[in-house]
Amino acid sequence: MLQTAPRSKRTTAKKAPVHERFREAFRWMLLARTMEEKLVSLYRGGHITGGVYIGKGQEAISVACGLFLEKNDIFAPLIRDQAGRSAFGEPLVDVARTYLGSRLGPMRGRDGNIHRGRPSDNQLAMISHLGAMVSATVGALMAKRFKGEKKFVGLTAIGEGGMQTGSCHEGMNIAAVEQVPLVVVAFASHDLVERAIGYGFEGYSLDGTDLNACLDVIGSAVKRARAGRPPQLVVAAMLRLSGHGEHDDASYVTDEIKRQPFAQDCLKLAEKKIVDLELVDAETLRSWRDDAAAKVEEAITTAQQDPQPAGEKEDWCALHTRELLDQME
Amino acid sequence: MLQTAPRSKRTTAKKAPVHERFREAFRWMLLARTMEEKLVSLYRGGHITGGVYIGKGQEAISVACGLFLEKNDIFAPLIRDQAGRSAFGEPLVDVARTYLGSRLGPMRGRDGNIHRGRPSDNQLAMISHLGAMVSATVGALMAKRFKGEKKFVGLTAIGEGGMQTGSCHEGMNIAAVEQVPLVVVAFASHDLVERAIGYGFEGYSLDGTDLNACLDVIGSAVKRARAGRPPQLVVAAMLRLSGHGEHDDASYVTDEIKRQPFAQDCLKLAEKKIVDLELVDAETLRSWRDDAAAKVEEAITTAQQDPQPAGEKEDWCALHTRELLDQME
Amino acid sequence: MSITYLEAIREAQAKLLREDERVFIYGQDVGGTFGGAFKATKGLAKEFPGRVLNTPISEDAIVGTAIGAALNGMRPIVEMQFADFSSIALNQILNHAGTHYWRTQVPVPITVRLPGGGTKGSGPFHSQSMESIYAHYPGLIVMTPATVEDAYTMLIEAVAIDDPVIYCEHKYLYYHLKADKLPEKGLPTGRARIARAGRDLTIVTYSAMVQESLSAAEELAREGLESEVVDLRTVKPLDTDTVLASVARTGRLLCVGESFPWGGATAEIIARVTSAGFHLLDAAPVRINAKDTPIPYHPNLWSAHRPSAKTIAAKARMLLRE
Amino acid sequence: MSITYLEAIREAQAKLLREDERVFIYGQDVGGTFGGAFKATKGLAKEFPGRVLNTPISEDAIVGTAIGAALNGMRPIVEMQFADFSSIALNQILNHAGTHYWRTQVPVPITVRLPGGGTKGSGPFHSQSMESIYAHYPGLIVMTPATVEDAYTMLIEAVAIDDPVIYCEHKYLYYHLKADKLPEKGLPTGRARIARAGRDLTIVTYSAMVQESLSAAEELAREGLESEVVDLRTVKPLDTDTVLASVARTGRLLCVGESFPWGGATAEIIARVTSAGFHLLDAAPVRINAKDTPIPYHPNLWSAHRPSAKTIAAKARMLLRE
Ligand SMILES: Cc1ncc(C[n+]2csc(CCOP(=O)(O)OP(=O)(O)O)c2C)c(N)n1
Ligand SMILES: Cc1ncc(C[n+]2csc(CCOP(=O)(O)OP(=O)(O)O)c2C)c(N)n1
Ligand SMILES: [Mg+2]
Ligand SMILES: [Mg+2]
Repeated sequence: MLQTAPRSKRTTAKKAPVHERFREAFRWMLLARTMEEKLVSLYRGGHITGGVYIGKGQEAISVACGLFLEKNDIFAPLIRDQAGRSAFGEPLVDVARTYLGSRLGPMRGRDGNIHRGRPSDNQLAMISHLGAMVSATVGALMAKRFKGEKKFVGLTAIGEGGMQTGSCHEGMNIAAVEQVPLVVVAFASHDLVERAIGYGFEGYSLDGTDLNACLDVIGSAVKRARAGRPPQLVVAAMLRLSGHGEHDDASYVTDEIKRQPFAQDCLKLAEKKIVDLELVDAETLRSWRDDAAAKVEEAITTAQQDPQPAGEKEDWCALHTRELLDQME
Repeated sequence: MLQTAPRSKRTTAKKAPVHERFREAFRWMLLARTMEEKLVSLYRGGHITGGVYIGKGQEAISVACGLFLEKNDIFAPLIRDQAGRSAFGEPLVDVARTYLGSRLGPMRGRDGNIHRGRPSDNQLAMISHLGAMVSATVGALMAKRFKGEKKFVGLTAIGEGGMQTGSCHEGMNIAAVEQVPLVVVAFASHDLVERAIGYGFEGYSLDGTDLNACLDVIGSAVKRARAGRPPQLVVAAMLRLSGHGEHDDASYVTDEIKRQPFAQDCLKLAEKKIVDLELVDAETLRSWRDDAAAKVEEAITTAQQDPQPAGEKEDWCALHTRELLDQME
Repeated sequence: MSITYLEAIREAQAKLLREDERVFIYGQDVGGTFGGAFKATKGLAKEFPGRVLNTPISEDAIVGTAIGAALNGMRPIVEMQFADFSSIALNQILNHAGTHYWRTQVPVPITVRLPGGGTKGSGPFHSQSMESIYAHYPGLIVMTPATVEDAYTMLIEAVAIDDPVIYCEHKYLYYHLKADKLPEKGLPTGRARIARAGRDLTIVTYSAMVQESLSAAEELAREGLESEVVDLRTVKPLDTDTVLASVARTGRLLCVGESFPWGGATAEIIARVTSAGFHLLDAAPVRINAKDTPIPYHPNLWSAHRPSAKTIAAKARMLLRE
Repeated sequence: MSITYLEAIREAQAKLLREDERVFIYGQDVGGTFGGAFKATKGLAKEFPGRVLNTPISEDAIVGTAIGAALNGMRPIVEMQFADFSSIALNQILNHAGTHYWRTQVPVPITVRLPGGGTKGSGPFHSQSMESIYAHYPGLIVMTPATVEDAYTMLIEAVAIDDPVIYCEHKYLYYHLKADKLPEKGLPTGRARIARAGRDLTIVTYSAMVQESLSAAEELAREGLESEVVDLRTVKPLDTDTVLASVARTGRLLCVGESFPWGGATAEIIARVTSAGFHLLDAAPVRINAKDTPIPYHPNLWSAHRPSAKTIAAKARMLLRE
């Protein structure tokens, strides 16, 4: 069942028809990049507590993760999924509020940075432990099946590091056992797609720097899952163009690696395509950029003016069933 | 790197030359079967506390697991590895003593049944949690490499159920990362050999009812690992010819399954081959049987006369460094 | 009619499946004819097709899946084959289920059934009592039913609760305990029960140790010593008030638990009573736990490893002499 | 010269690698130029080629591998990237390493380094103190060094010990604590240290809470209240004698821990002191722990969640008023 689509090279991709959602996708990528650059600058200025973890270089694949999902689908994004989160419908202010610890954000200062979500809106809130979200996504899909819903899918992202966890393995295996409509998208510089066959997934690999390929392959994986095919694994090769977090200068990435094709910046490549193929004019492109900057500015400003949580006022109750709170003192 | 040797069918195997260690292997199988039948009868008679877990139907593959290992190799047997354990050198009295809770056994009544081993003699003592022994075997091999030993291998067994554990996944993956000379033998009725490729193992599948095939394939996997090839995965198809434990009557195994070729009794098949090919005469065969019965009798009798542990006399110290024992009272 | 602790668990699950379509059962072999390692789900798969699901041997993913399903409106009941194997699911339980409500305001109504506690011949990996690990972490309810009635009503209650519940069922009680019939309703969750009234000494305990303590109490009663036995029912929340009220009556506290001696429920009870009710105590509090080694396989060792009516009574006598 | 707690850990590992060929270091990114998430192994891979090994993200297998290596003569030091991720390795630690010696008589000399404890902005999954879970189970030594000197000597000692050692290093102390030089030898393992002498009250604590308690003690001293601060150093074994001796001097006990409030080290200390030294106490024992919720991300919440010099001092005043 393994479908190892040959990595779509940029040359061929140029000739492939431009995906109908290319422009839309590009705008989400732009928004994500702009937002994350802003977060980095806030971090450098000492305005963010804890880490900042960005998806620079992974926006093409990430946006494709969010773009083809409907409101009722399940999305379990991971560390580097700003673009996908936005495309799926996460309000930008959620990002700002979570990073800045606002009391009004979805995590209300209790959790930070990438550890956010709105599970009631089908955006699962990742825990740090890599791999753990795979089975949670499977469970969400099983629930939908129990409830008689139709035509839904779930998508979760994982890095190649995360794929080595037992949790990811068990989650993928259980997806195959339950034959739920799951798409697993792996951000990986190695070709881990061979794992698909061992799990009974359908597998694809692709060039994660090529937005068109990302849209094609992930779009079709989502479609296949929705149509009732076995679980899908998409492995996208690309290089993270930043450190693990902003505390990490990524000095371990050698110049030789940086010269590799997979080390190119997907956003620049997408923009080049827009320009080369005259998909939009320079004026529009500029307005998109301005728009992204304005949205980011607004989100950040809002979050900066929000109230911060305070220890004395906090509700220290980890249970929904308040009356079951253990009275310790 | 996946080498899916076609399942050696019995017909072809008949024609294949008889493995030079066929007779020796058969005797270990016979010993294991005899021992386990005795254990079952003791269990039924109420003489064994806890469970009895036997390897009926898996002796061919199990014996091959133990037979090609040298004293200095590492063997991490699992639940149904009586034949392999004996072939590797476990004294039969260890089995009896552990099942009967003797104070003189390797576990001295502290642990029972299959949870036994002599780690100092390179027989790891399994914990129940499936998959956990894979990485432990990897670690043992890394230690040997650190110490400059040469030409060693490690072998561990796992069921198809156990292969779904995260622990097994992590362990196999880490074996590939470290390129240790590990052989993983999976007792499975499905063909899980495709997993090999995803881990970078070399993989083989075979008919686990066919002793000759087991000796050929596992023998050569051990040889390849020893020679520095990547880790090896051997998947042997067969049916467990008993319940999970003796408390389980295996009533869920349908007659249809029982009629399948993989449901045949490897011991009977091996014996048939011995008879058909006149590998030994009837007299010798009978003497082997008698010898096995005598050995079992002796082991059981010894263990039955052994002292049992007593709570008041027990050394309740879980630490080797006695002076670090927490003085709780 | 007579119904065992194990049957009560099965009946509770049958009732839940019958009355609440959000409920499903998820675990290794639960849907087979065997009905799980202990037959606690026997027949349920047939009676409720598609709602009693076998899983691979993947405890982490089993709980992860249950979490995802619970977030989407279901009420999964997870069966661990043995409590001891929940060590593999620990991360999902503590760090995913346990943190979820506080982090997101969305609760995770899963119930994880842990067949735990020692029985003879079960050894180090099929005997553990893990309540103290789960109770230590925030966000979980930890139930430890000690009677057939509680086994039944508390499991029903567990599924009704919006928060994750660790339901510690004791394997030793499976067949040993019997009741005439199952009650409609039990005490509220979080409320301890006076299992036996007495004026001389308070024994606070839970799960299988309630039975041992009651036996000890009877033995002591024959000597004229009247012990009050408090069955905590849930170790988290822990009903400090009921415990304190009892200690106020007796002036003496003995805590009995089956898990390992460092930390855990008995330490927690003593810490609470001595902090909040120091003046109520006429003597130093005492605890008995299992020994600080793995749980032994051999029956001789096992019965010495765990507290028993005999050792409880002996400690009680010492305490009463003080 | 001035050396931090983190540097002491690095130095100890360098010394161990230098002097004992059985030692190797095993963990995520430990061998990269980064030197692990906190640079505790920075430069070691270069200095000791082949002995500082990067692993996949596979905590279970990392510890399993270490166990196998230890059984074959090595002395692995495992670095967890954060203590919180050891939840994935818990089964190997508790059920494999922890049971091994008792089951087989063959010890498992592994050291597992757990960078734990809260720092601001780290949130629920990068802040945990897990000593109480590991101490609850048999077969493990649990170290909780609170000073630069102890960080150094205890890590060296950990590797020398034949049993598995959980070495809980506190991330908050990494840069905050400095010493002039590293000692040759520390106190014996298992011996608590009187970090500050005082006659009015005994504060028993460990890890980063030693510093908070010392600050509280200074604050109290300015008010004329003299606290004795006992640094446990290892929570298992727990040096009851030293604690009791201190309580005998002061008559008052305050226990301070950073982990969750149910069970755990503070409950254990109170249980021991009240059981063995009831008559020594002039007032009810008191404890302070973190709150019973996940550890919050926001600095405002985090600093309210954990005990601090201020809240410790406040509790101490209350206790002294009794
Ligand atoms: C179980 C677990 N162990 C360790 C970590 C710490 N950690 C966070 S991100 C990361 C690297 C992840 O690598 P990969 O999955 O390839 O994703 P990338 O960061 O490259 O996008 C690690 C080790 C974790 N989150 N979970
Ligand atoms: C992690 C874990 N979960 C559950 C169990 C309980 N258990 C013991 S044997 C077994 C079935 C094993 O199946 P398989 O690996 O196929 O081996 P087989 O018994 O078929 O030989 C299970 C579930 C266990 N030992 N470990
Ligand atoms: Mg990566
Ligand atoms: Mg099987």
